[in-house]
Amino acid sequence: MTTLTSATRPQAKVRTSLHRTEIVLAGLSVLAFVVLAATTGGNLLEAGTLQAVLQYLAVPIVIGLSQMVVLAVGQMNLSVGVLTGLCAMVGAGLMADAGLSPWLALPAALVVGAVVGLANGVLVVATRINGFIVTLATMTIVAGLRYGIHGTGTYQDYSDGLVRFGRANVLGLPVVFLAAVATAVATWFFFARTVWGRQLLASGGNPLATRLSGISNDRSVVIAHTLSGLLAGVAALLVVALSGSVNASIGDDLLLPSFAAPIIGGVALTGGVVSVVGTCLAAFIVRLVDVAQAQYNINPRWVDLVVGAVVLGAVLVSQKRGKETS
Amino acid sequence: KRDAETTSGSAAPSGKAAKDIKVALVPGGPHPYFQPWKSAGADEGKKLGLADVTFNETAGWDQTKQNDVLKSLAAQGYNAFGIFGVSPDNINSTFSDLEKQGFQVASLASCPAGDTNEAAFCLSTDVELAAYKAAKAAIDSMGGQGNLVHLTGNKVDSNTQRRIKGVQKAVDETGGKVKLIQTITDIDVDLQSAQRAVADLLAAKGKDVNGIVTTAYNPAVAAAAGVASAKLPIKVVAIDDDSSIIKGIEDGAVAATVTQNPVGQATAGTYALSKLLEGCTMKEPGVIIDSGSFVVTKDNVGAYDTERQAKTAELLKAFDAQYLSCK
Amino acid sequence: MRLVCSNLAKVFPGVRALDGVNLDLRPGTVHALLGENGAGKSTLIKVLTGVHRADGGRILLDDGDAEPTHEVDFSGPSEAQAAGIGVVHQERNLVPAFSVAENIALQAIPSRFGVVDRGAVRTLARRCLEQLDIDLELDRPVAELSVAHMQLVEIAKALATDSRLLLLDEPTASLTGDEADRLYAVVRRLRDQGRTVVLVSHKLEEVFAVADTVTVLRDGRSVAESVPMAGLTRSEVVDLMVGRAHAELELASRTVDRTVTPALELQGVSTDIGHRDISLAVHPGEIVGLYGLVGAGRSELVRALLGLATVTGGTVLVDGRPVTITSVGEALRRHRIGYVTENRKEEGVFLEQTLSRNVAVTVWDRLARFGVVRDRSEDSVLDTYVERLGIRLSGPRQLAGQLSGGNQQKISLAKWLAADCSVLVIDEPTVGIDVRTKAAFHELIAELAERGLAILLISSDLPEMVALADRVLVMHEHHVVGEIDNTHHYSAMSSRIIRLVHGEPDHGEPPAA
Amino acid sequence: MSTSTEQAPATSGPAPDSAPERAAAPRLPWWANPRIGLLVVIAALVALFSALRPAFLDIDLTLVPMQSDISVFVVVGLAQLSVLSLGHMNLAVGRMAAVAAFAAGFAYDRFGVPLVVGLLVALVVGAAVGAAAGAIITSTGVNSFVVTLALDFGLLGLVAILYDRFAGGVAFAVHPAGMDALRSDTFYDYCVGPVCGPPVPLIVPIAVAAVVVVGFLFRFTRQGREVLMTGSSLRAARLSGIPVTRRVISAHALSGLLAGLAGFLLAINNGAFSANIGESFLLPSFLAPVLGGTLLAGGAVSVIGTALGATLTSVIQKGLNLLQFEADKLQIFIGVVLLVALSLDRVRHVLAERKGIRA
Ligand SMILES: Nc1ncnc2c1ncn2[C@@H]1O[C@H](COP(=O)(O)OP(=O)(O)OP(=O)(O)O)[C@@H](O)[C@H]1O
Ligand SMILES: Nc1ncnc2c1ncn2[C@@H]1O[C@H](COP(=O)(O)OP(=O)(O)OP(=O)(O)O)[C@@H](O)[C@H]1O
Ligand SMILES: [Mg+2]
Ligand SMILES: [Mg+2]
Repeated sequence: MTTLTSATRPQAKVRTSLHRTEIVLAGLSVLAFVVLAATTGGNLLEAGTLQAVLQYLAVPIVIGLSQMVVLAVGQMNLSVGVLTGLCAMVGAGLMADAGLSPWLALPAALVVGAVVGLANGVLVVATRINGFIVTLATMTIVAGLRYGIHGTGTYQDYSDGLVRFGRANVLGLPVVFLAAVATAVATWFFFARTVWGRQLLASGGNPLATRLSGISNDRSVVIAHTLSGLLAGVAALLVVALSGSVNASIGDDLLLPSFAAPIIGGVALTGGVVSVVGTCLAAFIVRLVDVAQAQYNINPRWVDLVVGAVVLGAVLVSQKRGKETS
Repeated sequence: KRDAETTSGSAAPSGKAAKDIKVALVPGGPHPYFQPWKSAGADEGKKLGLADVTFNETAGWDQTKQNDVLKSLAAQGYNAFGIFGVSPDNINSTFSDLEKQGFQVASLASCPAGDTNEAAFCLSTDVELAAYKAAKAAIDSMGGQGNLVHLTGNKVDSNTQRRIKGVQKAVDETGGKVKLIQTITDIDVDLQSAQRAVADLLAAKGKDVNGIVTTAYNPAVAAAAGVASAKLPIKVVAIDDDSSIIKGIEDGAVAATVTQNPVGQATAGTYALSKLLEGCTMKEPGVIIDSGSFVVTKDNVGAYDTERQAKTAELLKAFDAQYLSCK
Repeated sequence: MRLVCSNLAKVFPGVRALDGVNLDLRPGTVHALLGENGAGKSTLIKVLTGVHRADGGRILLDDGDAEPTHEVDFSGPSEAQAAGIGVVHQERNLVPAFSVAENIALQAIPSRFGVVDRGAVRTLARRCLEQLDIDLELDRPVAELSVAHMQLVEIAKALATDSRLLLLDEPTASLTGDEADRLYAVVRRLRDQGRTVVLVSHKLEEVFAVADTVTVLRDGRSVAESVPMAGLTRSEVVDLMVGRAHAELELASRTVDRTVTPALELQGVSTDIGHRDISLAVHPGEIVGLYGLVGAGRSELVRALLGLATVTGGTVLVDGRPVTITSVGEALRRHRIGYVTENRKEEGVFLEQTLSRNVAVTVWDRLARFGVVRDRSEDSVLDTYVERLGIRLSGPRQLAGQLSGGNQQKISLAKWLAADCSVLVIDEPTVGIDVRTKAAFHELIAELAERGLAILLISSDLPEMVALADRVLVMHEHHVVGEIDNTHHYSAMSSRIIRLVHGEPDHGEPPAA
Repeated sequence: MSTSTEQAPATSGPAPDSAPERAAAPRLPWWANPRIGLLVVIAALVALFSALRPAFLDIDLTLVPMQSDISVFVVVGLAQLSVLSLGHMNLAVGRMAAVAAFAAGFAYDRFGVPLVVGLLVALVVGAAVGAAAGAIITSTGVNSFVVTLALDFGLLGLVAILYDRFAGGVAFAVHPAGMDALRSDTFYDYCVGPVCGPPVPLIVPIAVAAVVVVGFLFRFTRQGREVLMTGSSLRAARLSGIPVTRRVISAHALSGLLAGLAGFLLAINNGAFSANIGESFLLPSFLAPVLGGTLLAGGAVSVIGTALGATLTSVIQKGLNLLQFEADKLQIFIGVVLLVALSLDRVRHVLAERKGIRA
């Protein structure tokens, strides 16, 4: 087998480039964190500060994963943000208005997320309309529903126990953060080890080949959207548990971050490649920018500039070898 | 060029009867602040025997959409508008468009940016004054010295800039005893980002901050909750009287709040608009009228509403006596 | 398993791709499916595997050798798979980011409770690759493999489901002779185990070597149905495919004046890809062949020449003047050099664009009047080449992706003929092209040279090389290892070239071929 | 293969010596044209809304302002379409509009230039920002989605800082001569003798001109075609001698230019050059071209479809406004009507496919 075994020359290094992104991001995170910690005189390392950093990292991680799941099959979900808001309002409303216990209200919120996700997926598959557009339409609908639950009002004091739990720490780490990490691990396992996860990635990577292998791309799309909705529901639970007060504005600011995390993390918009680690690290870096703003008292408008630069810079560094445009 | 007068159904006092008057109250978008407008406007309309007073909050914080909503309402036969302009910088054009077509317009709860007001009158909280009062209240509760932080909304909004000015004025008056260490803008978009900003602020500077004054809704809710859960001795002054904030005042989480007078705006606004349609004119078109702002602390939390009702009655009287000229 | 189809029909917009096909596949045979480009072979295979649904006719299946009675109508590939039909399609169908092992196992991923059993995946993959007698890293993403390796992975994948009927659509198009031989050994073994193998190929030598029976398609109809191969000669088969007596091509011999300035010359060129000290010259009217094994660096040399990789040393001369070319556009417009790519699907044609635009893309600046390009003028460019190259299409607005593979190749060539270049680099022009079109292509290339074009021909098809080239340069591992004047004596030429290809020195012409 | 070859002699194959038979290109039935489908949906909605609310046909209060809105959103849609043609996206359309509007406002404020000059300034600045985006995309090879997302963040900050610095707030208080006429006049206001023009706002011709120019560009020019080819396969385009880098940059520049035009028109419509111009452009910019049949994948565009798509969204918005739904119901209905409109288009498409015609 002479010609063949010698015939190994590097070409498009799919995996290594993803690994490189992850390594660059990890390096960047550590660097940024160390610089931030040093320049703030160690303030960043104090329990309270670290806790605030990690608590509000939880939702960006989960919402990034929620977007990543649909990116895996080459779709987009514009409704993740408002869906998080809807689920949060449903959960809080069931506790505050209907007097349900968190044990019932929270699963109900998750179900709402999954059902809306399922609807997205079914619509995409049934109508063959581009997912971007379908979720654009459902985003409007979900935004309406979200607002319809409690108008402009704010739910508060729905469950002391839940909020205490949401703000608790285990081994110095916030519970909500641990929950987000657990979600990330589960997502990783799904993609790396389960048949459905692999089939999703296959559908995203080469739909035609996947179809010819007897795998239904339609099913992959439906599963991906459902999971995305479910993860938006998980993000909503974290919001409800952590913040202690929710209103219909929840989720308005989540759409762009939901894309920023996976894309900086090295996930291809074309589908077929995911990186849970990259997504989490990217969310962390974006979070550090927020923290830096608070620490250094930066004009938030400059922060926008910085986030823009960070997004571009991170992607640039990790894609040093010019790949194809588009 | 065609004569403008011929098309526009003349803004001149046509002397409409109450039953021909349909008033639309149009806020910039859904926000708890505006909720009292709905019932207050409807009540006043009933009292005056108007054909209809509607409340339409579908603008969604987008000036183009608000213009669209206004024109749709006009097409439906509404002939007087109380408007909270989404964009104070553009809203004068909207006002003059409507007036050109023969409608009566009042600017409610916010005045156009700049020095001119194309609406018949502007009935609003003097936001600079309200922010000043709020900062004053914060400074008082801090004991007249220490570090103050100001949390507010969209920086690209002239009202926010007025608020920043008001807070600065109160701080300047202390002659350096109070320092304004940070003004955080753009955190009124949604509750989560307000909460995150408050958490970051407290983490970064919690120990150096003595007081927080908020002049936007979501930051107020977030600050009250954030400070309470961080158990820091920071005095929070909130804005408006959403039930969550009043509760905060009652249990001490919030030092004070500055409430505004949406009821008065809707009531007096509807009243004056109907008068204008009935044939009255403004003595001084474009006049700016303060609808009042009220500092609420634990001491007067039960009583502030009576004060506010008095202000509303006073506004109604002032329109008759001072601002309107009726035959 | 026996499969019988009768009167199958399949209609695409504007085309009757299948129009009454009968087929009888018996267990334990290798069945060749032949036909010209666009005859409907791939379409038939897609209908048999549930990718397309037939518009008419019946497919009957049965276990064993008996007359089948069980009618099937596959609504998707998975149903065909479940019925024991495995397939390697003409176009590559792998998931680029997945490993070799996973691609092979993709159709039925071994799992426990929904969790992938990675050990079983690897075992399965290893077993399939062993059947092909190749050794690939199981964990390597297929995107990193060469085209030939991808093809082999695809064949291994078709073996993974233990199909009783295996359909291979041009499996050897991008394999070397050696690899192809190994594949056919497997095919024979499968046949001996009692399975059925259907083979589509334009390489008739291979077909004659391995197939037992043959079905020939012409214009979507079966003109020979499951005929034993033994009774047929090569020219009879070709006559069947073409529909008339087919004369073997004899190219007129040409003489080239090598004293004039070369149209294209490389002097000691090195590239950042690894080429060192490459010198060659192509004169007007000359066809210079560049031969080598897959991966010898021929295509990459040309790409560096056109500015797609960097020339790090030496000189490139066009018409005797040293030049630096930075893009294909520059090569085309300033130096009149054209490049017909080897990879038609990704680089040669625009699959989602109309045929007119595909052909006119190189000449828009010439077609434009006052900046305006009219559809009519594009159509007339297309028309010229439809006639000259015999492209089968349903109309100028047809999308290129709807053409058969061979016709796509013609479109890709037509584009560069339209550009009216003086130097043409043609890379693997006849991969996947049927005999007659291939002959037409050869005729055409010779004619172009006759008209004074300088042609650099890259081909891995040795007979083609010997038939066309005036001189053959042999590349091996990014070096030119030898240059041979073509004597057009196939056996002598081929033995000299093969020696060079394998890195042995050339001892000149062997005594008396 | 056309059916006519059935009777053809055996030599009808693709031999170089005999021209192959060519079937006439399949004729589309009128309803298979996606543009017609959109028109039908629009007509149906207009009929429905006018039946429910006669005010829908009120010229001064409904039809005239609606035309102005549509004009802006058609141009916004075209701005997105310019890069969709490449299979790219421009997430910074809104912010490019804001920067361009700032530049125009600045020119009016500082230099007192005439109305037209301000428009030109807006176009130039928009095109420059767009070209910069294109240049970053081509030189780094980073996905357009990411680049324009980052650019959006960056410009968001920049616009606020610029207004802060140069307008001393959030808007320019400028009113160049002719701005009010452009904003509120219709051709009906201009009469020659007893004959007055139609009730069409003065800015409509600007949008129509944009449609015509962009349509012409993609339909008839070499540059436009090359952009489409690049969109359909970058590698094939490069290997066919198309200067892909230049084409990518120019498509993005065109997108920026149109975004600038849209920003200018919106500023005129709203009556002020302010920082919030373009904030709500992003979603409509996708909606109009995609409703009109432009692919997100690149390689094909429909300019007329974009105009119809923008019209459809405006009609829906206007009609639902007139029906006076509450905020939450309004949003729900907009979403549902959109989905229904899109699905109807799909049904049409499927029917056409079943008839064996590619629509
Ligand atoms: N998806 C499709 N849409 C429209 N037409 C198609 C499609 N697929 C194939 N055709 C047409 O059907 C006919 C048969 O094509 P097919 O691919 O089966 O040919 P083939 O015999 O495999 O040719 P080749 O040897 O070139 O691969 C051709 O005319 C082709 O243009
Ligand atoms: N030894 C090898 N094993 C596997 N792939 C290789 C090897 N050498 C080169 N390749 C890859 O295979 C592709 C073809 O290589 P190249 O174009 O240099 O060869 P070529 O001589 O033109 O061969 P071809 O006959 O495929 O045109 C290139 O993309 C190259 O990266
Ligand atoms: Mg084929
Ligand atoms: Mg090659």
